[in-house]
Amino acid sequence: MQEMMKKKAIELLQSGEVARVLGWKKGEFDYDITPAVFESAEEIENEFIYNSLCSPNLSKYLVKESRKEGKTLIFLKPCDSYSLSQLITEHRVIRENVYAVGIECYGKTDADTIKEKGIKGITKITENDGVLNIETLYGTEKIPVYEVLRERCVNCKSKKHPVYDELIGEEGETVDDCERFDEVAKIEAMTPEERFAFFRNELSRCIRCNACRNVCPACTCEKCVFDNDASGIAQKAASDSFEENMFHIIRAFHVAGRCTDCGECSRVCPQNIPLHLLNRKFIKDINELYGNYQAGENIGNRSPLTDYTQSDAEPNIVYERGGKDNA
Amino acid sequence: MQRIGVFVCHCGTNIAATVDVKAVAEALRHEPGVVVSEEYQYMCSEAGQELIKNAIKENALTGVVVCSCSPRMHEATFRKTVAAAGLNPYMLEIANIREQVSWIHKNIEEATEKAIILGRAAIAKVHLNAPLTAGESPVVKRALVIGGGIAGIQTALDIAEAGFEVDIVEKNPTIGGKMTQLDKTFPTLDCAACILTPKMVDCAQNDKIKIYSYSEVSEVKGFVGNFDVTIKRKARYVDENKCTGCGLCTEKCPQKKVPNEFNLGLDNRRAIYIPFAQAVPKIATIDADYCTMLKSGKCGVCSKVCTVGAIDYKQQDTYVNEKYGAIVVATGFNPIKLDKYDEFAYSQSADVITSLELERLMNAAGPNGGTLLRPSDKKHPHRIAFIQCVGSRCDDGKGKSYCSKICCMYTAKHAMLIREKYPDTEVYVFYIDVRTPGKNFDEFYRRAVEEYGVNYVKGMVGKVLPEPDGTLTVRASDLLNGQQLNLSCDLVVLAAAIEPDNSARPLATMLTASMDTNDFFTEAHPKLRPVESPTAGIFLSGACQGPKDIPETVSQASACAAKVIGLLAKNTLKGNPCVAHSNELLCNGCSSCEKVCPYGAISYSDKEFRINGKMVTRRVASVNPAVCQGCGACTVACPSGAMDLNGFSNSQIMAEVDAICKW
Amino acid sequence: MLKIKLSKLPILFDALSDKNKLYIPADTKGGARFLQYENGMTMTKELNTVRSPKDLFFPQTENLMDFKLEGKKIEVIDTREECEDFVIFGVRACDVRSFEVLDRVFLSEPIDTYYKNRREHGVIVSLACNRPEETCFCSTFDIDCANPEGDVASYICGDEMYFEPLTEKGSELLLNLSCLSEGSEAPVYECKRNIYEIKSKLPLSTLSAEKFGKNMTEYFNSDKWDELSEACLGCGTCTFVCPTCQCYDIKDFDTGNGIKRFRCWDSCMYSDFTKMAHGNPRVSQKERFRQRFMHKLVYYPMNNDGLFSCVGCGRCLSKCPISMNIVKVMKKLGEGKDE
Amino acid sequence: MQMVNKEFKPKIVAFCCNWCSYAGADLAGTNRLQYPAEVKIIRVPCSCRVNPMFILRAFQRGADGVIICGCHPGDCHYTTGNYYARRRMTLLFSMLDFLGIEKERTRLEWVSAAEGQKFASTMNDFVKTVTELGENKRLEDLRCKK
Repeated sequence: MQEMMKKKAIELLQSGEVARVLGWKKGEFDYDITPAVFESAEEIENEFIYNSLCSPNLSKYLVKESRKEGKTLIFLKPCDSYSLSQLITEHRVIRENVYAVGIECYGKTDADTIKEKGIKGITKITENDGVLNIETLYGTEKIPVYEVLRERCVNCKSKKHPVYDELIGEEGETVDDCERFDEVAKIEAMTPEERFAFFRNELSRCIRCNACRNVCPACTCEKCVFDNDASGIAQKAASDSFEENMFHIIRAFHVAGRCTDCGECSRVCPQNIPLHLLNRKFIKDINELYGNYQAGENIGNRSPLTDYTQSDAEPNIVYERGGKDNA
Repeated sequence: MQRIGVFVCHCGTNIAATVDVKAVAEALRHEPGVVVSEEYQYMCSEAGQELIKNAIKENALTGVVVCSCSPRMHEATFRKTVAAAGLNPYMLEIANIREQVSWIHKNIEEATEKAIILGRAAIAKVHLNAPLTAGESPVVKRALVIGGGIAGIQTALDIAEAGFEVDIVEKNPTIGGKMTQLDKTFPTLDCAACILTPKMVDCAQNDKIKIYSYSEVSEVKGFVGNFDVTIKRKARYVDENKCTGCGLCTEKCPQKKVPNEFNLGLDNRRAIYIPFAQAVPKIATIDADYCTMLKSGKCGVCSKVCTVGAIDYKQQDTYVNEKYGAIVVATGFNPIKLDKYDEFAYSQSADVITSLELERLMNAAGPNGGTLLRPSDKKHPHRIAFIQCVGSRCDDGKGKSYCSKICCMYTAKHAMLIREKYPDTEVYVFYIDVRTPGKNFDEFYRRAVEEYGVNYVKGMVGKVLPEPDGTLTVRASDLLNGQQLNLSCDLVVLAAAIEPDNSARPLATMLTASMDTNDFFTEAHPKLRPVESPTAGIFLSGACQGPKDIPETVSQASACAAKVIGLLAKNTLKGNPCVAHSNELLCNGCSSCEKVCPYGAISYSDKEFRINGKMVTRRVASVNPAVCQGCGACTVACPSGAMDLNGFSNSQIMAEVDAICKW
Repeated sequence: MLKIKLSKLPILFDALSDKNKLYIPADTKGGARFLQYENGMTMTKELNTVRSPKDLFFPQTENLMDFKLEGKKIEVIDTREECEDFVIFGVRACDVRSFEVLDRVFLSEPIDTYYKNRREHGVIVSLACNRPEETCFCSTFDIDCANPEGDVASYICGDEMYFEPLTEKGSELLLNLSCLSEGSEAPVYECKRNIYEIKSKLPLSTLSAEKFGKNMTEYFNSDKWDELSEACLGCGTCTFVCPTCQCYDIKDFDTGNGIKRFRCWDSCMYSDFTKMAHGNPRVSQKERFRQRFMHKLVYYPMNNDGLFSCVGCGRCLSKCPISMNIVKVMKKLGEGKDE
Repeated sequence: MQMVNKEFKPKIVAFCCNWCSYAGADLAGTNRLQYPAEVKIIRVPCSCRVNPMFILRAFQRGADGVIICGCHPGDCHYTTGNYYARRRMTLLFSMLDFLGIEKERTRLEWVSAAEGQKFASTMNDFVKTVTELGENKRLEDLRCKK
């Protein structure tokens, strides 16, 4: 796979079809892969990498890159392709300046997920036939990739690419029996007290580093309301329970109907807050109340929050459904 | 920092009886920014207003808060007052301490406390008020009417009558619309052509009216008072200026097998044709789908016979650009297609026809010269069944959920006319309900039943079965007598539901005028603004807004004209300054706001900005203040807060929230 | 040298927390973190906490003063209180060094009294790193994770923990703790030997900071910053997990009844960092990114006798969402430079 | 169920659209229909002007309940505003509920200009509900406490 991608990238760079290539670059330890812009065949030969550790979603970088002279080649995993499609819909990425190459993906892992298994002091990771061979300061471990997949990959929603110019590998299908809403449903079934306690525990860890927002392909505002002193709600403090609630509710609301559920927010959170649950809650509600809707599925789709029907549910549906009552 | 004056009104005892107005004035005097705080018996009185004006001048106030009755009552009054003292009228806020305080609370302490809080909220808001000026835009004194049926004709004539220029765009070769195809009209039974054709001729002869026939609107830009419209003039291959309408070509054309749409395909016409004798304009048109010359380059008969040389096989579509101050939509209706109603055998038997087809069959200019004969064997029908509500009032998804409104009456008319002309013919009408609300309508229906002996059967028809002997068996239930009927008929007439013309939807998109789920245009208010679209400058005439009969259509058409005249009579339009505006430096160009704008007031353009010393091109939204009505839907759709609303800005509303919550 | 069985640690914690507030690194859902000790809490097995212990001297958000508003009257309220004594237990060598970095900023004139107040009341019990990880590079900055500094140094040797007071404050802390008993130097020596052995195998053990702390203009103008910063998201993760980042912002929060003037951590990665009336002197992410590393590797050591403001704890290595970090920056910038 | 505190007076913010609900509130006043003074109305042009930020802001500043009133669906002065408001508020309320914040603290009601009675009874009912819930503790900002 990696070799085919390198070949394609070099071919298109050399033919002048594209001016640069967005891909992943090797790091210090095999796992610390960085998104990178490659401008020469040499760089690609030496530094380009693609494997089960290439987690970052590159699509957001196109907001900047697609405004540069010449085309940008981007490699897209299926979920990244949804993000790109949504970005094109919102005119944030200039489609004509993008050469999108869809690549197949069987799920990604990363250092955090591996380390959660108690594997520490990693010095080398190699991958063979879906099994990771991990050398550490304290011994060698073998672990199949599927055992260390991130949640978003375990509950992969689709292996399809809504937008691409070319595919490397097989085009997949949407995953119909995806269980991504199970966790949301589980929380919905709790009592309000339990839900409050659950989210207090999660959100109180927030350090307002803004990584979730800054990595989010739906959060591409030129200036975020929370950074804009003139908005009246700019905030930096992470002192009080309210600030985190406000930030995360409003952020989830702003991306509601636009979030493609790529899961980057939860991946980057240094405090392991399952932020995707908020976005998924909105997606689940939208599906249940307004019909199934997958942001990014088609370019030009109208987000459910900029749409309506006369017979939409009234908000009191919230009072009537879900959750246990106060016992 | 603003210099704010607070003026607390007693409203006689209306407020003062339950609110300690002196305490309110005293408490508000200590709010930051307040430099004067007074109370008075009646602030809205001459003397009260004088007090405000003097205070503004003496204290160099920059903002005013009046604690009084509802702003819906006296906001306009006090805006004028502050304006008279040289303040911008939008530097005023009103705290409603009558309707929201004194009139609903009994406890003086509680009421006074609430009045103070509402006063603080108004002060907090006025701190953030900015002077607003309503923009003005000129009005192009010309109207466009889209659709040349009776609705469009009436509107155009009325507008022209008032002295304004008006253009009619009609997609067909002639104006006149559906009414030209009708035989007689209810409830007076006068002939449609007799009352319509004079109006068509009036249009043609009125020098204020210009008719673009065989034309369509292809692009609409601009906004109320200043629309820029592109009209596509479809090639008719006949020079309009030369053709005299003599009709020689239409007689000589060798292509005779073209279904005649005017008679709904019940007979044929030539490839070059004039739809009917009274067509306006009376100009021939070549049907490119059938013309041998246009298709194969061999023929040219019409060109040879034309004495004025009007035939031009090389004609192309042309585009005309015009500016208009107002646009009237009069796109009308069509009967629905009946291909989903096989139970009535419409597609299987030539003798199952629609009511409109019946109109043609009975019309003197129709295929049978006015004699009612069955289409299949040209025999006189002895028993006719009318089936009502075919596709109307349906909740099965096949038809329309609404009542088509006109069918009950025209069916009574048909039944009556048939019984009068052919007393030996039995007429049955199968109905769900008979709906006859209208002047002389019920009387008309009762005459059909009582004088003309039409058999009305309450019950729906389950099936129409074509029999080998050429008759049609109508299977129906007679609900009132509780029995099943098997009626052998010679002709079955279906009252097909009507729906908006299919050109309406794309037009609505061009006009950014909203539509309901049935593709009828929505009115600005269902009761109080029935002939205006919510989109400023777009008006609705006739059945494009909902099913209507002729009298209703004509009255709406005239009402619509009155609204258009009212607009065109103005030289400039003064906008509402409380409109949305986009902070271009914050705008992402994502189009969310545009999608929720009911008025199409938001547009996008690529603009260059100098950001950190570099020139950057960005797609940004801008709001046309002449079109925006200030609802604020866009402000919430905008994640970056680039969209804000004058007079109700995010920070103003949050300041009110803060003030209310802090006590 | 004093010692205690690991299984008896709770007794020590209870004794310490009787007298002072005690903070120990404990596990949470978001990784290990210094938490105030409560009976029953156990120490994490993780090498280090996600957030550094600097929070305890320099909290993320801290109220500086209040203004009470009533009508047009404004009253200023001093909200400062004398800090209680507290103990931070289990601080790694790298983090201990970070306090020195912070001290040089906050305790130089003009002294930051808020910081000083906490710093004076804190006792640091450090802990040697038996199992350093690949992200560790404290030795680059001459920090010895086998010989941590602090008021008391501690070592885990087998099933025992050893304590060595290094300062007066430290000796005082260990006085009269009956759960501790005398122990010999040997196990500690063995423990250190093991640590050195692993340290030598650490992938970053050869990383050198020799080339930094000088050549300011050259590094500032390096053409490598573009490439290094291109993927940076501009989030504050690296700065907020960093034990030495000390930038803060002061803001007023309008409570409706008055103003709370607070300071909170700022991040040089943020677009509004050092924003002034005229705008921001660092207009692009590249410049903000460069600021962070120039500060750690060049400006700070130039102003502080060669002391780097990085301690090699490796937090940013494991937490950066796009895996860009100071090690990559040092290697890239140092390319082709001999010394 | 917590004990109803007799002394507790909730703070209620009511956002009312200018064309229907604000007029409905005026009518309630004209007809002298009583509802508790705890309700304070903020006039907005349309229910679609209500930003979720305003609602959270109100809770932050100490509100115990927030109610949004607009024209009945189909009657919006701006044709479609309340349809957008309905979707936004439905999703927002659902999210607050998901976070364990008492769902009874937020409400959306349609009140026409003719429904003074409905306005008053809605407010009476809402104040009663919120009073029973007690003080808003789950979305408060301690800094804003007096």
